[in-house]
Amino acid sequence: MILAIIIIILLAVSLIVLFSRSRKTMNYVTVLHSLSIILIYSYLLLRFNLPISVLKNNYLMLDAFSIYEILIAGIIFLLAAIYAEGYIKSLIHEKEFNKTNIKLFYLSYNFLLFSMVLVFSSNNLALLWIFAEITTILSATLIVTLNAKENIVAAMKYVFITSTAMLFSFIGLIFLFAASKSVNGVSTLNWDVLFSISQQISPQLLFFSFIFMFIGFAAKSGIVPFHTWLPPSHSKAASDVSALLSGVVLNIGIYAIIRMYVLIAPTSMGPAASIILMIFGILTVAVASLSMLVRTNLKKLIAYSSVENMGFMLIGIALGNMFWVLYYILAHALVKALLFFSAGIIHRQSGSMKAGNIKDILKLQPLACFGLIIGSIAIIGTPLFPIFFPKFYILTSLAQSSLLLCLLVLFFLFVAAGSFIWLIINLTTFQGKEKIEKYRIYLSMKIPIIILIVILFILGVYFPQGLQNLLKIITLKLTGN
Amino acid sequence: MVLLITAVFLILLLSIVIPLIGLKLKHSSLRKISLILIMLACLISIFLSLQVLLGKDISFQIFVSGTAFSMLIDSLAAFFIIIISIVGFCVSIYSISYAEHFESVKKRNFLVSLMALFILSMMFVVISHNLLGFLFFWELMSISSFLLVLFDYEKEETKKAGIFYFVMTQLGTIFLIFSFILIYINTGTLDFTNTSLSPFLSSILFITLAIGFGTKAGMVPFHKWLSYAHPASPSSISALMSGVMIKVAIYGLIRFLFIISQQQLWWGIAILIFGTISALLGIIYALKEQDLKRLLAYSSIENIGIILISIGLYMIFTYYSLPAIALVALFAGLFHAFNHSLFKSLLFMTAGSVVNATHTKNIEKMGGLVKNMKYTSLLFLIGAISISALPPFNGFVSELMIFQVFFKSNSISSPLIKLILMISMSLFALTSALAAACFVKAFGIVFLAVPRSKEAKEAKEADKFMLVGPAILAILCMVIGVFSFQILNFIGEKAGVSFDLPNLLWISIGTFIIGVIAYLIIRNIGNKHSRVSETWGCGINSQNSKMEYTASGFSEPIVTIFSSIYQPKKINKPTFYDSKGVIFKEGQASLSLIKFFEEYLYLPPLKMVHYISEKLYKIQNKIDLDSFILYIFLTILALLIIVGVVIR
Amino acid sequence: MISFFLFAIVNILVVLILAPFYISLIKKVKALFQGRKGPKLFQAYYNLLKLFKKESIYSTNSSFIMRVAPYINIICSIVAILFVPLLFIPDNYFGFGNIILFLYILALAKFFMALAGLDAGSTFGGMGSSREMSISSIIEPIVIIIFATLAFVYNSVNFFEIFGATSVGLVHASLWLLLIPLIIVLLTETARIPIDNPETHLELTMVHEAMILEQSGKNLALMELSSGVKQVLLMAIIINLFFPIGFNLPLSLIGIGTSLIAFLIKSIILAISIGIIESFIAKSRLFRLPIIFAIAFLLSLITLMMEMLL
Amino acid sequence: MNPVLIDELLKISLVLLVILTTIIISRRNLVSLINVYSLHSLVLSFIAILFFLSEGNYTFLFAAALTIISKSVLIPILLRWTKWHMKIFTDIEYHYLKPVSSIFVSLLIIIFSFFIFSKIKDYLGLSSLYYFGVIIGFSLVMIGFMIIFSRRKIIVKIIGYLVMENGVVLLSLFIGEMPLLIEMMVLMDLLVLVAITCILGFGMDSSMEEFHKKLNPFHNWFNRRAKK
Repeated sequence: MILAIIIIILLAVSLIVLFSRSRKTMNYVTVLHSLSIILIYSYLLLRFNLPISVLKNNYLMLDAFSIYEILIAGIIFLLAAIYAEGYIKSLIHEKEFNKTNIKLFYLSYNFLLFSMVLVFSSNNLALLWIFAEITTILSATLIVTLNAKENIVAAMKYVFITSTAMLFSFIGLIFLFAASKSVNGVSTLNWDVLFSISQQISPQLLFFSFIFMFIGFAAKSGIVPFHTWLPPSHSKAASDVSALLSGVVLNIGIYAIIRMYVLIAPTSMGPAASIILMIFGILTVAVASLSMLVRTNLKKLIAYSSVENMGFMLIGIALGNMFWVLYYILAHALVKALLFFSAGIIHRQSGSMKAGNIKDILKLQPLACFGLIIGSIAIIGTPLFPIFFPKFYILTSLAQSSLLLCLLVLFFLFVAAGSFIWLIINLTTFQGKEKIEKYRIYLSMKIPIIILIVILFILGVYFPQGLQNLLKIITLKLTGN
Repeated sequence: MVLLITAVFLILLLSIVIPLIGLKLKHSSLRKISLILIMLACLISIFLSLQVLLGKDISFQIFVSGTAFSMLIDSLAAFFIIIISIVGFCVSIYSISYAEHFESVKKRNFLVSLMALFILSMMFVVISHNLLGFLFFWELMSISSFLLVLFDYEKEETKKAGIFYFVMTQLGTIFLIFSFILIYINTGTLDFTNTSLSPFLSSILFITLAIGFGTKAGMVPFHKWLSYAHPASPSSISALMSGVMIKVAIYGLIRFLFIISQQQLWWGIAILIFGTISALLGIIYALKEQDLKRLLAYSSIENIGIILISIGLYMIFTYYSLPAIALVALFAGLFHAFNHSLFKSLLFMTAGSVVNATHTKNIEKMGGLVKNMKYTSLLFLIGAISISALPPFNGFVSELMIFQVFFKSNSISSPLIKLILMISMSLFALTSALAAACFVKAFGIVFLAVPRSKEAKEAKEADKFMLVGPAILAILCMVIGVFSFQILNFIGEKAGVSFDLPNLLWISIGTFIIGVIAYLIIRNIGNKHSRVSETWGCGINSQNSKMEYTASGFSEPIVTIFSSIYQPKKINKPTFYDSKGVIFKEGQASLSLIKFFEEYLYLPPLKMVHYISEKLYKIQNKIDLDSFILYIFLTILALLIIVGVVIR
Repeated sequence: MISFFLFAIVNILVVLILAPFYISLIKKVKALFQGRKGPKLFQAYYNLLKLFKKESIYSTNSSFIMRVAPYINIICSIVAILFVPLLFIPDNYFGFGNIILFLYILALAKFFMALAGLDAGSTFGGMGSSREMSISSIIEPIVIIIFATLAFVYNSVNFFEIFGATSVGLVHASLWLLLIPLIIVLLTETARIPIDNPETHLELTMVHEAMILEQSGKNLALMELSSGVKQVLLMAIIINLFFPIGFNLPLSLIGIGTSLIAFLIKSIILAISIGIIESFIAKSRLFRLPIIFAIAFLLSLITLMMEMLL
Repeated sequence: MNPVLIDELLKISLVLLVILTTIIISRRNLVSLINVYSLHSLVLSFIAILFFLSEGNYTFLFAAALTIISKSVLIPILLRWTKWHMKIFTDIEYHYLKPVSSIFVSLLIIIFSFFIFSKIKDYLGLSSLYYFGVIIGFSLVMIGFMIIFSRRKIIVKIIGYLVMENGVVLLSLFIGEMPLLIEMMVLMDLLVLVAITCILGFGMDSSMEEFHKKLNPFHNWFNRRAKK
C-alpha cells in the first residue's frame, strides 16, 4: 500500500516534469516530492509499530534503521531542491545549463530520490544491490547534466569503478544465497531472516560473502582503495548535486556495510571482520587526511573530507559503537550539505574553486563565507556542533581496543583540521586588487544555508530526546546492547 | 548560589547575542549595553568566588546535548574565576572606546560578542568538573580566541598568525583528548576522580597533559604561536588572551596534577627545567623584539616559565613529602599567576592605546609619547615596575616567595636535585634582572626622549575609558603589592600555610615618612628655581631624534653577551664607486637573529608531511581510469589472500 | 620599639655622614698611587654643598622621570640603610632586613636611574643605561647565589639574624671563599675600575657616570650621595660578615661609640684596599666583563655546593 | 537426456568458455572482439539450457533465452553502433599488460581462485563439476576485471565489464539458481548500464588520455615548460 502511494507520487511528478514548460513548476514539484516523502515516512515512524513489510514476500520492509536513513535522505533532498531553484536559475543565466538538460536534471533528481527510498526500504539484499546500481546510474547522469566536458570523464570513472566493484558484491550475494540454503533448506536473501539465522550459517562462508559484499559497498561509500572516483566527481559536479552525493548517496555504502556487519558480528568470524573494517577505516582516514593537506580547490578538499569521515564511520562500525555512528551519519550529512551549498555560492561568485582566483569573498558573499567557516569548524569536531560528541565517544572506544591507533587517528584528524583551516583562511581573506561586482544570489539559495546553520547549532547544544530514543531502538535491534 | 551562576551565564549569553542583533546598527549603544552586561557578570562572579573562597564549594550539573556535565567551584576554580572576572571587567571598560577604533560597524559588534563568548567559555572551563565538559568549553575557548586572532584579517601577517595559532591549539587539543580518553578508560567515569595507573601509563598521561596544556600556556618548545597570535589580535583581546587564557591552561595543568595519584620525581624536574628554559628564552627573545606587542607576548612566556618553575617546585617538594614548603611553592605560583594577569593585561591595554595613537607597533618609530600621553605612560610605568618585580608592587611579592622556596631547598635529601634547584634559581634571578632591563628598554624607548616619527609627535592621549580600565588594574597592582603580607596571612590561616614574608605595609609607610622628611630637607637646602635648556650634545645645538638611542641599540650589549643563544648573523652588502672597492657608494646592512624553533623544530616535520601528501596526491590524481582499477584489482587480490589465510 | 627607633636614627646619620668621606678617600688613595697630591679628604662634602646651592637644569625633551628619579634614588638608598645594621642589632625589626627586598630596592633605584638616563634623549644617557642594565642583569645570579649560601649556612633570609649569628663568632670557614665574589659585586655595584671608570667623562669607559650626565644642581648631588650610601652599605655588609670584631656590643653610649670607632677603622682599611685594587687593575673592555662574572659565579656556586652537599 | 551426457557437455562448454576468454584477451582489432563476445554469451546460454535439461526448472530456460536476446544480440548491436559513431580505428592500445603477459596473468588467476575456493569447498556442498564451474565463473570475473585496466579504449573496457557480467551469471548458475525476478532485474540494469557507458563513451570518443589532451591542450604544453 505504501509502495503504491510512492509510485503514484513518482509517476505524477515525472509526468509533470516531462510536460511542463517552465523550470519553476518542475522545481516546485520536486520540492513537493521530497516533502511528501518526509511526511509519509515520519508519519509511518510515529504511527506504526515497526517493522512494516511492504510487499507480500517482504522483499521490501521498513524498520527503524531504514526509516531513519530515509528521513536523512529526505531532508537533504528537500534542502537541495530548495537550493536548486536558485542555483539552476543562475546556471541557466550563465548559459552553463541549456534547456534540454533541465528536464534530464529534474527527472533523474526525482528518480534518484525514489531509488534512494527503495534502497533503504529493501529487505532483500539482491534488491538492495539492484537499487544501489540504479542510484549509481542516476547520480552519474546528474553529474553529467552540467555539460562541462570533464564532467563526462568524472562520471565515467564513477560508473566504472562503482559498478565493477558492485559486481563483486553480487558474487558475495550469491555465496550468501548458497550459504543460507544450508540452514533450513529454503535459501533466502531477506535480511530479517538472515539476521535471525546468522548464528547457524557456517561462519567461514559468511565471512567469505562479507568480504565480497564489503568490496562492492566500500566502493559505493568511497573507502580508500576504491575512493579514487569521489574527489573528481564531487568537485566537478554542480554543488547542488555534489551535496546530494556526499551527504546521502555515500550513506548507502555505509548502510549496507552496517547491515552486513551486523550479520557477521555475533559469529565466530566477527572479530576477523571487524579487524578488516578497522584496517580499511584507518587507511581511509590516513590517506584522505594526508592528501587534503595541499589542496587549493575547495570542493576537492570537501570531497576528501567526506572520504575521511566515511573512514571514521567505518572505524566506529568496526568497534561496534553503533549509537554514535548513526548520530555521526546524520551530523555528517547536514554539515556536508552546508559546506557544498556555500561552496556553490562562492563558485557562482568567483567562477572558479581555486584558492588563487577567489577574491575578497568575505565582503561580497558574507553569508556563504559564514556558512563555510561554520561548516569547516563543525566538520573538524569543535564543541558547539554535533560532530564533537560522536567523535569523542568513537575515539574512546578505539582507545579501549588500542591506545596507539587512537593516537594515530587523532594525528590524522589534526592534519585534516589543519589543512581545512589553512584553505578556508586563505580563501576568505584573499584580497583582490580590482573592484569585483557582487553576484546576485537568489534568496532560495540562502534559505537552506540559514536553515542548516540553525539546525547545526541546535543539534550541537541540544540532543533531542526523540532522536535519542530512535537511535537507541536501532542500536538495540542491530547489536542488542 | 546556583541561581547566581545561571544569572552569570544568562547575562553573558545576552551580551553575546545583543551586538549580533544590531549587526548593522551605526551607533554604539548596543555594544555599550552588552559591555556593561559583561561587567555586571564579572562583578557577580567575583562576589560568587569570594563566597566560595570563604564558604563551601558549589557543585551543580548542566545538560548540554543530552550529556550531563557536572560542575564544581572549589577554591582553586574560584581563584581563577576571580582572575578571569577582574581582567574581564577592566578589559570591557577598556573596549568601550577601544572597539570604536575599528572602521566597519560589523567588526565592532563582532568584537564585543566574540569577547563575551571568550569570557563565558573561559569561566566554564574553570568550573567544569567533567572531562567532556572541560574539553567542550576548552575547544569553545580555542575557537572563539581563534576567530578573535583572525580579527583584522586584511593584513597578511594576521592570516599567518591565525593559521599558526589554530594548528598549535589543535595540536594541544589532540594531546588533551588523548589524555582524557586515557583517564576515562581507567576511571570509567567522566568526572574528575583521581586515577591510579601503572607507572608507564601514568607517565604517558603526564607527558600528554604537559604537552596539551604546555602548548596552550606557551611552554618553550610550543611557545612560537604566542609571539605571532598576540601582536595580530586586537589589544583588548591579547590582554585577555595573555592575561587570562594562559592562566586557564595553568589551571588545567594544576587540576589534573591533583588527579594523578602516584607522581614520579622526574615529572617535577621536567616541569622545573622547562619552566626555567621558557623563562630564560622568553625574556631573551623579548629583549631583542622591536614589535611592542610581540615583546609583551614573549614576556608572557617568561612569566609562564616562572609559574611553571613554582609548580615544578611544588611537585618536587611533595615528592620529598615536605608539604609546608610545597604549599608555599604552589601559592607562590598561583599568586604570580594572579599578579601576572593584572600587570600583563594592564601593559597590553596601554600598549593598545599607544599602538592606536601612533598607528604602528614598531617601537623604533615611537618615542616621546610621555609628553602628550601622560596618563597612559604613567600606567605603563606602573605595569613595567610591577612586571620587573620591583618592591612596592605585586610582581615583587610572588618572586620573593619563589626565592624563599628556593632558599629552603636545603632540606631536600638528594644532592643532585639540590644542584638542579640551585642552577634554576640562578637562571631565575638572571631572568628577573633581564626582565627589568627589557622593560626599561620598552618604557624608555616608547615613552621617553624625542619622538622618532611624525605620528609619535602628534599622538593624542587615549580617551576616557581606555584609561579607566587600566587604571583599575594599576591601583590593584599597588594595593595587592603593599597589602600582600596581610592578604597572604589571611589565606595562609585558611589553608594552614605560613609564609614568612616581610611586612611590605610597614616598609612602604617607613619609605613614605622618610620620603617626606627628605623632600622637605632638600627643598629648603637646595636651590629653589630650575631652568629648561638644550640637552648636552657635545656642542651640536640641534638635537634631533636620529642621535637618540634606539631599541636595537639598547639591547645590543645583551645580544652580544648572549650571542650563543641569539646566533646573530650580520649581513652587509656594500657597493663601491671604483673596482678596487675603495670609495664606498652605498650599502645595506642587516642583523638577523636565528629563529631556532621555527627553522629546526616546527618546519622539518611540516615539510615531511607536505612531501608525503604531495606524493600521495600524485598517485590518486591520475587522469586515466586504468591505474585506479589496477589499485582495486590489487586490493581485491590482497583481500582474497587474507580470506584464504583466515579461513582454515 | 625604642631600640629600633634609635637604630634607625643612628644608622641613617652615620651612613649619610660617612658616605662622601669614602668617595674622596678612595680618590685620595688613587691620586697618591699616581704620584699626585689628590683632593682634600673632605672635598666630596664641599662638592655636595656647592651642588645643592646651584640651580638644576632640565633638558627640553625630559619628562617627569628626570625630576622624580633623584628623589627615588635617595629615598631608596636611605630605606636600604635600615636593612643593613652597621653598629648594633635592634631587638625587633618590623620586617626590615630581608635580603631579597634589600636587593630589589637597590634595583628599583637603578631602574629609575636608567630611565632618567634615557629620558634626556642624548646618546650618552642611552648608552649608559643600556650598559648599566646589561651589566646589572649579569651580576644578579652571582648576588643571589652569594645570599643563598648565606641563607643556607645561617638558614635565615634576614640581615639582622645573619649579622646576629656572625657577631657571635660563628664565622663559617667556607664563607671566606665568598669574599672574592662579594668584592667583585661591590666593585660592580659602586662602578669601580675594572667594570666602570667613575672619574672620566669619556663615553668609552663611563657607565654609571653617563646616566647622571644630564642631572645638574641638587639632583646631581642627590645622585652622588645615593651612590655613596650604596657604597657604604656594601662595605658594611662585607665588614660585618667577615670582620665582626667591634660589632653589636651591649647597648650603651660607650658600646655604640666603640663599635662606631671600630667600624670607622675597618671601613677606612677597606676603602684604602679598594683604592689600591683600583689603581692596580686597568679597566677591562665591556664584553670581557662576562668572563670576570663567570669566574665569580663559578666560585660562589662551588662554595654553595660545598655548603649544601658536604 | 541422460545425466552423463549433460555432464560431458557441461565440461566441454566450460573449457570452450575459457578458450573464448583467452581469445578475447589476445584479440587486436575491435570488430572480431565483439563477435567473440557474442559467441561467448551464446556458450553461456547453452550452459543454461543444459542446466534446464538436467534439473527441469523453467527459470533456467527463461534465463538462457534472456541471455541470448540481450547479450549475444542486443548489446553487440549497440557496441557496433557506438564503434561506428566513434570512428575509432581497429587498433586497441594496451596499458600495463601486453596480450601475452595478460594470458599468463589469467592463468595465474585461475590457479589462484582454485586455491581460494578449495578453502570453502566443503561448506558449499557442491559436486566436483559444479565446483569446477564456480572456479571458472570466478576466474572469468577476475579476467574481465583485468581486461578493464589493461586496455585503453573505453569500448574494450565495456567488453571487459560484460565478460565479468558473464562470469557472475555463470557463478550464479552453478551455485544455486537465483529467483527469476532477480535475474530479470540484473539483466535490465546491465542493459541500462551499458547504454549509459556507450553514450558517455560516445561523448569521449576513444580513450581518456586523448580526451583529456583535447580538453585542455595547454595543460601539457605548460607542464613541458615547467619540467624543462
